[in-house]
Amino acid sequence: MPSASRLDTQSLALDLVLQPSHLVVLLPAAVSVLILVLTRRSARGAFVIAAIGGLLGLLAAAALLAQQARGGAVADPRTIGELKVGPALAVPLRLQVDRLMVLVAVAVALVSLVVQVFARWYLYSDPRYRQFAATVGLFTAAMQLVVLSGDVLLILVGWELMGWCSYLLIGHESERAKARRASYKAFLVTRIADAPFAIGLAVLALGARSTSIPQIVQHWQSAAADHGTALTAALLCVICAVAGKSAQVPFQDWLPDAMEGPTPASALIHAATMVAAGTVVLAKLVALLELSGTARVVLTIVASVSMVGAAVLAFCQHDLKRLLAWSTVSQVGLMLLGLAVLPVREPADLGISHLLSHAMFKALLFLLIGWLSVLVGGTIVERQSGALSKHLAVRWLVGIGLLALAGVPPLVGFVSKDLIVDEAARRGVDGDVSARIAFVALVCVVALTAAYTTRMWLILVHRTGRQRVVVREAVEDSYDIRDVGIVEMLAGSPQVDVHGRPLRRDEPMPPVVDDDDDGPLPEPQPGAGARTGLQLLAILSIVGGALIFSPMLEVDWENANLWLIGASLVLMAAVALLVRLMSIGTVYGDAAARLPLPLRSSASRGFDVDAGYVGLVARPVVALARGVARLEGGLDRGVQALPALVTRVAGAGFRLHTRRPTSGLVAVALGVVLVGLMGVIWW
Amino acid sequence: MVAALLAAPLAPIVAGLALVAGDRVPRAVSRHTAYAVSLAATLISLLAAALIAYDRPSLNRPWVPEVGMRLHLAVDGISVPLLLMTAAVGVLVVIHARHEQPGGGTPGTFFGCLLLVIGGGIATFLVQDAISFFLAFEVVLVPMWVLINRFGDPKDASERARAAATFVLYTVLGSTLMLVGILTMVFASGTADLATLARHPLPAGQQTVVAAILLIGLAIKVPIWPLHSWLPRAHTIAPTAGSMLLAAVLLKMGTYGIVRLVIAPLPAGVERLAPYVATCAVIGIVWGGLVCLVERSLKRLIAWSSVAHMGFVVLGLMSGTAIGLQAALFANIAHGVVSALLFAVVGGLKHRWGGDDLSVARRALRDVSPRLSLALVIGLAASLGLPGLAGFWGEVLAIFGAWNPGGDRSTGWFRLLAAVAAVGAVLAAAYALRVLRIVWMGDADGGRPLPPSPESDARGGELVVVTVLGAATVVLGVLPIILLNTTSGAVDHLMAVVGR
Amino acid sequence: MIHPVLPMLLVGILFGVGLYGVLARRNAVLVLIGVELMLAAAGLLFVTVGSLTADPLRAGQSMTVFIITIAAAEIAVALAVILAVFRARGNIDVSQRGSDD
Amino acid sequence: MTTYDVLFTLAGAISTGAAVLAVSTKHLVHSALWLVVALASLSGCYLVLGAEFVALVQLLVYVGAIVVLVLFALMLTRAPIGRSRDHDTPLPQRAAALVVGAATAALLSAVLISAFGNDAITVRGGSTHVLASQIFGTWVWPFELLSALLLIALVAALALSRMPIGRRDDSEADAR
Repeated sequence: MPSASRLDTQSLALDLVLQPSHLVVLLPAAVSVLILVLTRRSARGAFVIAAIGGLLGLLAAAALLAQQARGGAVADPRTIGELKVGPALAVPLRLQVDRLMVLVAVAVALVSLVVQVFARWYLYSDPRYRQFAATVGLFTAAMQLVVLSGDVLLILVGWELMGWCSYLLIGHESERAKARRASYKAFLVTRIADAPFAIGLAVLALGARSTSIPQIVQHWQSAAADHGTALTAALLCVICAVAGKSAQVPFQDWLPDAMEGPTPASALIHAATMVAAGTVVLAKLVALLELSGTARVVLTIVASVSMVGAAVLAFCQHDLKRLLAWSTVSQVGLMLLGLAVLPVREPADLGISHLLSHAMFKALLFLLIGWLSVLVGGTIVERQSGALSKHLAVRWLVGIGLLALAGVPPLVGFVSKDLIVDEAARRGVDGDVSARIAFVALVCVVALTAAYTTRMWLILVHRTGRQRVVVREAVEDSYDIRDVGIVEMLAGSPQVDVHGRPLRRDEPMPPVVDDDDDGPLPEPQPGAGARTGLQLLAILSIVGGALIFSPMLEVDWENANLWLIGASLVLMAAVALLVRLMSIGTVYGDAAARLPLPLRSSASRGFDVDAGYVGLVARPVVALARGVARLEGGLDRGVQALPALVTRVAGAGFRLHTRRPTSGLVAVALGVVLVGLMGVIWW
Repeated sequence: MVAALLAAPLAPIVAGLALVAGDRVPRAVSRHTAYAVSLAATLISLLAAALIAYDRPSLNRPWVPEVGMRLHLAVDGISVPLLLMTAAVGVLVVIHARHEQPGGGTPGTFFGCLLLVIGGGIATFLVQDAISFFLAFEVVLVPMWVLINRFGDPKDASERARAAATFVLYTVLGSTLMLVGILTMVFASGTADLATLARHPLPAGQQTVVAAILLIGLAIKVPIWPLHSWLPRAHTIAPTAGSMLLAAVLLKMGTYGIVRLVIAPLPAGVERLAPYVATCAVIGIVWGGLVCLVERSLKRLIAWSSVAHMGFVVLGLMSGTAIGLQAALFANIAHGVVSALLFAVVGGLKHRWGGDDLSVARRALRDVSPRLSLALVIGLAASLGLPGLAGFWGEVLAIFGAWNPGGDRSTGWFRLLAAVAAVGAVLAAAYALRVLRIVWMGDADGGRPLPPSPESDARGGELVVVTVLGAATVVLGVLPIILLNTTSGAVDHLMAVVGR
Repeated sequence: MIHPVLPMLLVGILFGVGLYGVLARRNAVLVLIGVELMLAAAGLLFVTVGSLTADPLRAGQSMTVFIITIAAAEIAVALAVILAVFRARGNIDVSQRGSDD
Repeated sequence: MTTYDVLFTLAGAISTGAAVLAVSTKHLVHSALWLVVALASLSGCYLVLGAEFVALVQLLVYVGAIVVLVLFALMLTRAPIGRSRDHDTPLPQRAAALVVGAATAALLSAVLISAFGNDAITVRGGSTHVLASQIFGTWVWPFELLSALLLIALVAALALSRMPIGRRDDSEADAR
């Protein structure tokens, strides 16, 4: 590897030892290491390192994008060198740079930078800001490693590292029991889903006698005919792990609980990186996915069910952050469908395009919710109601975010979602069953997404003629907040009005004149950097759609099905109108208030799937563990009793010998006879 | 540098004997002189080990011709990492022993016993002769017994005596079985040299019997599932330094014994017994994981976790492939470093809390002592197999190795074992996070994080030990090629010899 | 002409009965009777072999004579011992636990 | 079945029956008397086998001296005259003894019979004259030794009988 760094201006090819792809992965990791090592106490020092590192990471990603656009990027740069594990398996541990992954890398770097900057303002008074910044850095490095990895083991490394960082981020405020439980649950659920991942990757790698992804894809493409079942089994294992990490149906309940973490963390985890990692891995293996029909059907079913279920749950959530979390589950289901409905030999552009757009607007929404929660001191409907009517600065940003989420043209959300709907329709028409299921689910999701986005908008802009109860506790999002779950609030805790009188359930909360507002308090504003970041995200959410025209994404947008687009727009308008009608006359402009209370309380607990997890998995395993511990106790006592047993036997032997001479004589005579007999027999 | 070959094992052994003998002189050896002598001895042996690792000298001279025993000291790819780790852990243990000196005996005896165990370990990894291997193997027994019996947990003497007795009974049973195996092998093939033993093996039937005897003997040492109940009992009672040595040196001698005495000379025997031993190992993984879920004493929990980790090592050994063997050797070293780190941290916590019962409410370690808590997090993360730390590569490669077992082992059965091992790794995550949740995150409900209290944080000797071991865990995790490349040559040679 | 089965059978039976006598009796003298039977059986074996095979030295018969003489000496000493024991302990029960007299 | 067989069977049957009774009888003295019958019939067997001298010696020494001595011993140890149960070992032990005895008998006779085969052999008793010359020819040294043995036995028996065992009890009694 010639160390001389010659910059080939035409293709920007750098045959330096350190390629831009290395920098993209190493810079965020360097951020976390430097923060841990250099800054003892000062949050400022940590922020400086984090900001600079994030910026450089973004620049490196941009350089990589430029290189890729010019066609000069090194396709498979080396990392720590090849692992020698014997002849049966080659482990090159190389990265892999292709156009789709470079785009994802840029998106991740951008979102990570915005989150780092926002977190500085958001967690300004948090004594653990240093650990937060370091963990976000490590998180970004792990995601970049998964995105750019060309080796199955490197994917596994990035995959597990991301799970660990999400454990640390969710458990950031470990003083709160809910946060501790949420982080424990998040890591365990994803780790259980990851158990088959190692097996699936083992099957793929050992089949191809190498862990490098291009070689695996090439081997299994040629060997798919006779090893179909092995390929399907391996893909099902990978899909199980993807379902775990992307919170799809069987493993979806860890994501809403992960809202216990600080909002910038949720933004990073649920918008750009962790949940999207599943789509990235499947995009790398999309050539194999197309070969195995059963795997595609399973993926379609899992994605569709979780998409529709999550959308319904999103509509009924009482906490807006959880609404966004369930919306993420639904959107990731959409991405996975983007991969599942691909025709053979097509690259994974559809899924990745939706991933990019989702990263933009969902990060924007999460950060805005964080900002609003600081303004109004909470994210539940009661607090957030009418927040935008009071804080106009945030209004148009949230507007753009929600429109993009709903998929209103020309925003980026509409572009990527519509492409997937078109593809599903086209495949459905020419007879693909799974595409038909996908299309039906997509139609429902288009409607439901419009529903919950409109609902959220109406809550936020809700303005009532009378004054409103404004509880002004300007405090960080989660420390002193009495984050009262809906169940306690609605189901039974005594409702007390401001003057301490017990409130009867049916009579609405009496309006209290907001008279103690002595002049406008300076509304807490995120720093200039954070605001520019948000505005950048907003702009990208608007113009992002143009990306499909660029050569980086090969999407046939020309022959889009106009009729289909028109029909979906009409559907969305109708649903929005319906939600608007439902929200008239409700106290907080919440359309979901019309829904029956038991449905809403169980929806806030994710239809009690958590109790299912505990009942099905946690309790039996702990019971088995206690059984094994008792067994171990028995084994231990048995071992302790052994010496006593031996001494007892010895005592018995001694007594037998000295009891009475005559009996001894008989024994001796018998012995002699036996010896004689043996002598006779063997002689 | 043949002198280095002799210096590495003899320095600690001679110093250890001197210290133990020094106690009998009317005026017992003071703590400082004992520490100084033992630090010097371990540093010399570390230096000698480094020299040996560098230019790999060899010494081969007849010792007891009647038995065919030769003083044959040499190293190869497999024993160099173990040698370096033992010497390094030896230095760290001595530093830590100064920091946390348990009562119940004079410092001279304490340091002397530590040195003898270290010397025994180093000698075991240097020796290339079966019978002198057994001798070195046995040097470790008595000092370890003294460490457990005299310097153990001061609270209850009866438990100490019982734990020490169980330890000795188990180990002696194992050693006698091993001796029987070694002698049958040596007298059947006429030579005691490990290399030549490997080259012309015995007939298949005899191999299986001898392999069975040796495997049972060594299974007690490793420990493998049904013969493991001495380990938790010994670890709970042993002093911190004793536990670190027990985990980082004694357990490695068991697995090293399996590689040298069983896998190399008795390939056909191992191939026939592999499914049963692998099954016991995987049961050990799940069994250890489950017990850790409900274990209340922290130190016992860490002991159980090493039973689970050694299960992965044995699974790798029994898979009979190059991947499996490399995975086993890597996991072996990784477990040595990680469990030494964990025992240092947990020993420190037990020393500070005056007990290690997890059900007792304590302040969140995360805020109270940040440095110690970082070490605990690194240790537990490595034990749950987090990539980027030492534990990951061993486990993943073991599962890869077990997926396509070598020779005519039944592939279906080993694939089932690999799947169960993967589930076992999830159990590792469950109990590691249980400990983190109880100890690291504490059990406050709401309110602000607590201010750190520097006096209860790691300082001085303990900080040095914890930092070095933590750094080693991270380096092994990030750059596994350091270890895998050194062992790959010897492993390919071994597989060639075995696969013939 | 005699079938050797008969004497051999007699020898075996006598020896077995003698052994039973030794093992089944508690009185020392009766034990001695058992011993006498066993010695007699041995003598018979000697004579039988001596007379059924060419025995120029008459070894069989002279050996029997010697056995009888030794038996006499042995019984004398044995009975003397028994009487001494009887005088010391008052009974000659063989199956009593050997007290440490 | 030759005449020898018939005679030998007759004598053998008597001696076997007598031996069994000598061993199992409840009467102490009867046991000694049955021993006399057994040994006498045994000397008959010797006659059938052509060993007249041995038969006579057997009759004289064994029956005459030894059994008489045994009778004396029984009298001196005040053996009960009538049926007495206390000189037999408990049933399990007797059963065990029976088993051992039968096993020994079976083993011994099986070995001997297999050694000698079953075809009839001429009995070559031979005259006492030859026996006498042999005893005092080739066997003269054992013969002389035997006489010394008898003397020693005599002296030993005398010494034993005069040992102060009884008085030692009295001295013990005084000492207490």
